[in-house]
Amino acid sequence: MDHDIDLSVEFGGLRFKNPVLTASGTFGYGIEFTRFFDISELGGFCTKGLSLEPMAGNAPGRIFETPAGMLNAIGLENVGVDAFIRDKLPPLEPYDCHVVANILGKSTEEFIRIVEKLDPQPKVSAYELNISCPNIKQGGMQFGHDPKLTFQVVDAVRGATSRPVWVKLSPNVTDITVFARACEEAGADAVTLVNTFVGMAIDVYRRRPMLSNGTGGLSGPAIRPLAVRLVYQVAQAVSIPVVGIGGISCARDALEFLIAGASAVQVGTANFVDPLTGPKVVEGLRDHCREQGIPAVRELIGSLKPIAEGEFVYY
Amino acid sequence: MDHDIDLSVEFGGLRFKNPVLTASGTFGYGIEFTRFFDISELGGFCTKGLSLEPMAGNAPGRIFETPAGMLNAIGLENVGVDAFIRDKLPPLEPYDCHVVANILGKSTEEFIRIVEKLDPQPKVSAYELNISCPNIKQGGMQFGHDPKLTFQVVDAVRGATSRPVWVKLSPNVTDITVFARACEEAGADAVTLVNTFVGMAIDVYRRRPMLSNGTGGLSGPAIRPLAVRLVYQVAQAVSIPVVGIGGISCARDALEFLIAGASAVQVGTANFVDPLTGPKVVEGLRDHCREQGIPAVRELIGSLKPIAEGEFVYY
Amino acid sequence: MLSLVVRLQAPVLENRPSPRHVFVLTVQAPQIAQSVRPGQFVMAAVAGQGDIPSPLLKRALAVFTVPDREATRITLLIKILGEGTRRLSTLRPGDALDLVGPLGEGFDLDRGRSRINLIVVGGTGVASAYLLARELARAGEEVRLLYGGRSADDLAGLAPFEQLEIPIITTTEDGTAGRAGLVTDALRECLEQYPARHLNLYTCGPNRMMQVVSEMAVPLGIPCQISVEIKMACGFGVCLGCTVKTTGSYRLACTHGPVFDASEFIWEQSG
Amino acid sequence: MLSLVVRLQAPVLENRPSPRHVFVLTVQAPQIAQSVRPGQFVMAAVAGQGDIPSPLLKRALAVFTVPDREATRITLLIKILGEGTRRLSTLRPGDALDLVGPLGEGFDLDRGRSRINLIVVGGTGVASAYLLARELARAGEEVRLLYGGRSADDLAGLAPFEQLEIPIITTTEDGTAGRAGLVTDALRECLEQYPARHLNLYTCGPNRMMQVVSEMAVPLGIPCQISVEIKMACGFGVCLGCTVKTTGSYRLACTHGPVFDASEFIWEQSG
Ligand SMILES: Cc1cc2nc3c(=O)[nH]c(=O)nc-3n(C[C@H](O)[C@H](O)[C@H](O)COP(=O)(O)OP(=O)(O)OC[C@H]3O[C@@H](n4cnc5c(N)ncnc54)[C@H](O)[C@@H]3O)c2cc1C
Ligand SMILES: Cc1cc2nc3c(=O)[nH]c(=O)nc-3n(C[C@H](O)[C@H](O)[C@H](O)COP(=O)(O)OP(=O)(O)OC[C@H]3O[C@@H](n4cnc5c(N)ncnc54)[C@H](O)[C@@H]3O)c2cc1C
Ligand SMILES: Cc1cc2nc3c(=O)[nH]c(=O)nc-3n(C[C@H](O)[C@H](O)[C@H](O)COP(=O)(O)O)c2cc1C
Ligand SMILES: Cc1cc2nc3c(=O)[nH]c(=O)nc-3n(C[C@H](O)[C@H](O)[C@H](O)COP(=O)(O)O)c2cc1C
Ligand code: FES
Ligand code: FES
Repeated sequence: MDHDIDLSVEFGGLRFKNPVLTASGTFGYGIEFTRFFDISELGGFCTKGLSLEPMAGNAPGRIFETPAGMLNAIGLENVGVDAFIRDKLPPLEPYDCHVVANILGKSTEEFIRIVEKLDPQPKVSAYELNISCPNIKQGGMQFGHDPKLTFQVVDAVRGATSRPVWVKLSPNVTDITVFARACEEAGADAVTLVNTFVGMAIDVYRRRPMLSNGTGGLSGPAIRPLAVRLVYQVAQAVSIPVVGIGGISCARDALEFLIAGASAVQVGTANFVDPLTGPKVVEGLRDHCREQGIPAVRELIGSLKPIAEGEFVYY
Repeated sequence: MDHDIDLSVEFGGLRFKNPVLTASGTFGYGIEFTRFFDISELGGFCTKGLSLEPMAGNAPGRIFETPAGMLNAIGLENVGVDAFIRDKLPPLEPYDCHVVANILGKSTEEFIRIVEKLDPQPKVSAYELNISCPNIKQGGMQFGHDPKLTFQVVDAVRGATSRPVWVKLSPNVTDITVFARACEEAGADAVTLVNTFVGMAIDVYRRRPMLSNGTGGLSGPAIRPLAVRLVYQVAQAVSIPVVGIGGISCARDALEFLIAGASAVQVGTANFVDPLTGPKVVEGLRDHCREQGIPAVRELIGSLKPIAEGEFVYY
Repeated sequence: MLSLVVRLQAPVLENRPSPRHVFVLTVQAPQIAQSVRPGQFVMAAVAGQGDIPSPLLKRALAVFTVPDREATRITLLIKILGEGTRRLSTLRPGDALDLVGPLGEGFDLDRGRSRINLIVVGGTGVASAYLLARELARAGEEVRLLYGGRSADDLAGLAPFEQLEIPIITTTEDGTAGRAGLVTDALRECLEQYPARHLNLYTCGPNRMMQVVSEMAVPLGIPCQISVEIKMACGFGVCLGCTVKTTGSYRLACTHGPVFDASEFIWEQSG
Repeated sequence: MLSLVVRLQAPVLENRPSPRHVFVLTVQAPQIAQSVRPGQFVMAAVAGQGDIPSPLLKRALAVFTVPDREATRITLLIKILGEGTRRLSTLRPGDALDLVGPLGEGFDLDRGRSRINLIVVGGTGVASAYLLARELARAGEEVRLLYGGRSADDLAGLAPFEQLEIPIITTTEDGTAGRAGLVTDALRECLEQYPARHLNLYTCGPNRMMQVVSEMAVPLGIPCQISVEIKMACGFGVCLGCTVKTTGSYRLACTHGPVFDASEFIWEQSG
């Protein structure tokens, strides 16, 4: 492999060997993927959302496939932060990629206690606060749909750790920039978006929801155009870095997010479709840069040229 | 064809021979589809959005395909209400299906003037107020993203006509029920949802938006789970009828909306994919009712049984 | 330790149609053929669809047989139910299958040592039963297949079992093949014939059938393993989508299962 | 009056590959074969994909030839560019194509009566040129094909033109076939050779080529028709997505075009 192209990106105090991470809830605790590839090839990955206590998640009927996407209502099943530290973190030691702990609390205090537990762990590089999970009653969108609560929780976590704090935003709002600005003001190092869009599927024979939770979160290629637009909008509105997520399946998709203003991207649902998507995106970015004569991928970030008055293009 | 199954639905003062309409902007002025099938087979159709004056629409680069969907930024190109009355309405005379005039004004006054022009036309059955187009600067989401303005414009149109007034809602809001309730209070006969979701696609080589307008509206199967959920939510929140729209490609899709609470559905993007989708959905609904022993399709409307505490299903 | 799982493109060698929308695919997949254990499955999709396959997610399918002595091939017995299986049915020699596998825990064969092993099968459950029957037969255990369907056409995939020279009882509801009746009727007879402590049950098929089998076996204290079918997104334990309810806790069908102990499994609750 | 347009499933009779990711599909489609006019197109997708094809939208393709005397078949000459054309390339005899057509206005042949008709072609634009050349030749008009590519391999679809016995000038940038150079160089020579009032131009191919051709023809007052390629969702005038800019107004490429008068067409503006 020839490494002439500089794929590295730096933001929020961290350097990533490439801008490709994998998304929370789609990459397990990382180790599961080591049988498919060396996860050191990734810029990093986000853990499954970690709570203070283990969570059992929702009853069966948790996923349903939709056109170019899927609904999920996992309900944040996770081993809890203690078991994560004890069982999941040590095996990651040999791998040279950033581990971003995606964390979720039912209250600001819980967020802080989780951070306090993780702070002594050197293998954790950053926190991603999940204030946007559509599938639980408490602690999810409750924070993410109220800019004041968003500010409060981010501000409190910011005060509790010197590690980079990322905040994962919900797309299910009229104006996402309000929330991005609240994060910026509260001192977040980055915002990551998007989490899933609330959706629903119905069993037309039984006339019941397909998901036991009633509704679920839509992810996958179907949402990509919506996510690209939100990333663009947020990148215009704030000056902290943005991490782009939503329906990325290949390098071309990742490029859309980078050009729209994302400093890095996360691959989610595509990890289920093809567990090698992460490294495939990395290689595809390298190929693109090489073909287009772009020496460093970071030059692409936010490079979108808006269409000026009177301009138009035939496709 | 055997017509044992009663497909008719009645709401907002109108009777439809079946609950399948076609959506504004995807069915031209109706007549274009008569070469594919007898449009009298439909419950009705919605015209392309009509404005007081003809509109040229946006510059080229108006559409872009996305996974299981498409972005459009047509910018409401239309012949204007006068040319509609003069050229488009007369050829529809022989067809026995409801013509719903989708209308759009830059101001409340414009909405009213359009209605005044259409009111003497017997071939028009109802108005669908488009207060949710994401692709124009004025008169689109400006009304649809402010509940007060929504109320004002609906209230004014309500006062100006005795015909059924439907209001087409934007899904790009945190809480769509607020807008549905505003319509209900203002005396709307029905709400129709959803219009398109704002999205974006980027040419990764030229680093420019694919659409000359920058952003566009996402439609097609990709958005169906989002639309089903919004329809369910609105049907729970208001007592006026709901017309369900978003990604319907077959009878199974239409059934999701009916069961979620829609009194009728509209087929949009699928008309491009297969111009015979409308009649195919009608036949599919008939088949479903027959197979399931449902004598009248209206029995399905709003028949979703939520999952009770402790219940779950394996799929 | 993580179990061995590979991701590969398997060339399609044959696609043999059966009645009732069933077909049997033979593909080249030595890594899977050589390591698969009874009850394990693969996640499969039509290969070469670009970055966004349609449907998006792979489909879970049991490894039906390993037909060649060298163990370079596997077969999959598949019923067309929706778009995913329909697309798989269009595969022809020269095409390829994207595979991830072998996956899941498979059956625990130790339970049935020196017992009469009854394998109760319906529908495409037959696909999970063959390697099990073969392994038990090879180990010299006593094993019988009870295989039921609505009519003769439903009894796909019988041929390889016949070569194992094990007793096979087939039942059809319309009497077009084997005994007339339900497979659970045949099972009831067996349960009456032998003392419970001599029996060990395996069952794969529709949930309703497995539930009836479980409800017959569990009260008698007969060990019974069921192999469940449930929607899966990943197949290897990371999406947490394939949860089932067992006494005590949720479990993942893809990593803890798809085989569960009938006495622990909680069937669906729906009003 | 609405023009005749049909929606049909056309059985695939042949899929003949050419170099450079080009292939020629022959399908059974008598309704289209019998009514198609030069410059018209169809919207096409792989048939049998269920309710949600992938990609979702059909692709616009010129009708290349009507190869049989009875006019029951059409051929399509297609270059693989993205997912839509790639999926079409997998079609084999026995498969079917979902078609809507014939669509669009096509060329105005009256313009070139008793003139020398030059058809300037590049890339898959050749697919729009054959029926045009044939009709002009049959009407006894003088017609010449100027066909350019980067190298010999790019000159797909030449064979049927050769049977028309019209003068053909081919150009390749690398000189591997015909004259070395650009097709617009060959055109320049023609323009120098004949008085403008004796000429009539048609051009189909990449936008950049057609723009150069237009800029050569229009100032000389030579009538020039261009056939544009632009993304289309419906193909029959209802999505309003395929707008192009012409002097005076926007026009739909699918119903007013895909053929436009070069003197009216406004090329893209981009900084
Ligand atoms: C471990 C395991 C092993 C398996 N082994 C085999 C095997 O060996 N052979 C085999 O054939 N199968 C096997 N299965 C089952 C197989 O995975 C499924 O049949 C397959 O995933 C179906 O995919 P599909 O796309 O064809 O159908 P889907 O589209 O997923 O649909 C399946 C069914 O659901 C219905 N459905 C879809 N949407 C709705 C809706 N909105 N309302 C009501 N109904 C709806 C469809 O009509 C259809 O009947 C196995 C499953 C598991 C978990
Ligand atoms: C009237 C008409 C007639 C035509 N006749 C013919 C014909 O006879 N033969 C023929 O071969 N073609 C013809 N075409 C063109 C043909 O329709 C297109 O080539 C086809 O639609 C491409 O579809 P696709 O899915 O293969 O490629 P698409 O996926 O639509 O992509 C096309 C190109 O765009 C690029 N692209 C896609 N997304 C992006 C992005 N985000 N950023 C940058 N680039 C991107 C792709 O890489 C690819 O190069 C015709 C078009 C029209 C309008
Ligand atoms: C099965 C599943 C589980 C998820 N769990 C989490 C989670 O625990 N925490 C979180 O912040 N996001 C979670 N997500 C959201 C993803 O991280 C990501 O934001 C979203 O899926 C959009 O990206 P995609 O379209 O690439 O999947 C989950 C998504 C899926 C599909
Ligand atoms: C090309 C196009 C043009 C549209 N024009 C209009 C319009 O003029 N007025 C309107 O209310 N909705 C318009 N819509 C929205 C549709 O009526 C419909 O609400 C939306 O596409 C979602 O349905 P679908 O997923 O079935 O397409 C348009 C949609 C498309 C794709
Ligand atoms: S299918 Fe993903 S965890 Fe089991
Ligand atoms: S492609 Fe739809 S109007 Fe031309």
